[in-house]
Amino acid sequence: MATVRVQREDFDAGAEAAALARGRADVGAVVSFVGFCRDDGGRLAALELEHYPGMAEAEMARAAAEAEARWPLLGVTAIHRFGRIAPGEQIVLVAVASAHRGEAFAAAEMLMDFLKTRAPFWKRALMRDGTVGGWVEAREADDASAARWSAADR
Amino acid sequence: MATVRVQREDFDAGAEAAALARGRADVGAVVSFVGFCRDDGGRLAALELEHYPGMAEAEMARAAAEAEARWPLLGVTAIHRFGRIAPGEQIVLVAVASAHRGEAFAAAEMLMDFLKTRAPFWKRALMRDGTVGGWVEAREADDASAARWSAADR
Amino acid sequence: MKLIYFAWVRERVGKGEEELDLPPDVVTVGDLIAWLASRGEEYAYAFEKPMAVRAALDKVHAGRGAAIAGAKEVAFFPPMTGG
Amino acid sequence: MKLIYFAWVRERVGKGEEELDLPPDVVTVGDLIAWLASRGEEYAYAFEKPMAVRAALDKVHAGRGAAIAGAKEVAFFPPMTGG
Repeated sequence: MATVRVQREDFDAGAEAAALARGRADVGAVVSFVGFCRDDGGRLAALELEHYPGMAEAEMARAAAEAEARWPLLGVTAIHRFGRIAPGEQIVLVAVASAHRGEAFAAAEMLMDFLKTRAPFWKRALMRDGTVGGWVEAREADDASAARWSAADR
Repeated sequence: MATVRVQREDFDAGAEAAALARGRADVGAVVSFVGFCRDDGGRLAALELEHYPGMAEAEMARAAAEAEARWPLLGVTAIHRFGRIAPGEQIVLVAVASAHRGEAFAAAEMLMDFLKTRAPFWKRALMRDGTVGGWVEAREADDASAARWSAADR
Repeated sequence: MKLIYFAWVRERVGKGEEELDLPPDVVTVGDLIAWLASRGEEYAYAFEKPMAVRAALDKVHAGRGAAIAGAKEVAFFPPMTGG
Repeated sequence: MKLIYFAWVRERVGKGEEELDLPPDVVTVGDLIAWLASRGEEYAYAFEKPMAVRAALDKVHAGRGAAIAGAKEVAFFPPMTGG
């Protein structure tokens, strides 16, 4: 049921979210999340996103399947871009439809936590001064956030 | 900073959410919620939404101000419709922009909880068989959900 | 004092708003509800379960103990069901 | 066995992928990391902090104890930073 895409091109977040509810009257809530490239106080020229083709889609689909097994969802869309992404541009979309808002919020947040910590994407910073910044380091806060959804918390 | 609107007309949820990030590179996350009219298993012809003009806008603005005081938000938009709304149509939008996703998710969820329990709107069900269904009753679950954000939980 | 009613409170009272002169011993929102409930069948019906009715003073939620002096309008309505 | 490297693991190893014949005593992901780290400077550098490197067998995350027998490709990469 979930739609998962990994692509270089930008996406229309509003259209993707709206498509989850279009033509049906059982959807009461659509929660969508869009992640953007920030400019790091003006120092960042762009992010270069590397990914593991095949595994990226598979991990996103696995995360969507886990969310669908956990909550009564009516639609899930997850899109992640790769390649060069400039400040202000969209990087990732997660949109979830359900009858009631609680599960849509929870599922969208879980999907983002899983995407951050399990989907094989790596960001490198390209700086305005022409230097290649380092690879972005994983944040412990993201692991902690993802751990909230472990079986023990159910 | 928050944009609050109470209107009879539909709204473009995607455009409202996108506007929060447009032309700036400090926004890392936009979470948006859209609430839709469900058809109650096919029995509902429409909802008729009554509101308290003036107070509805004021309560939505107060909720936005509380969210802005609590998290470092970069933009908040809340739109609530009134009048007759058919199944499948949009009722309410909350969109929140911030640097990081955690506060955008939390603020959007708090805004919806506050909007549900504090903003003066009342729904009446108009049924397909021509009868006027009763006024929709407030759900204890919504009060419980709103109570999560009380000062004691901070 | 301007009184405004919404949703089923409005339907039970039979009007959306009215201007009423309040007796001097009506000091709080709770006093006002008790006084209104004594004014006739339609009001008694609207306020038959007093805790099911919420109040606002000049468009701000108000509890039963809130003093109504100085308010321009008092509104009564059921628990909210928007969103 | 096809080995694939991503991000700074790829940069340190100096290549994106390679085919290697593994000795028979390399049974688990952990064995493979230890064996790779002994193959030269670039590998030693890539795996100098073994716990900083994650692994996947045929595009599924795998722990250190996972058996690599039967896998078509093994990937090594840093903790993920997408989203």
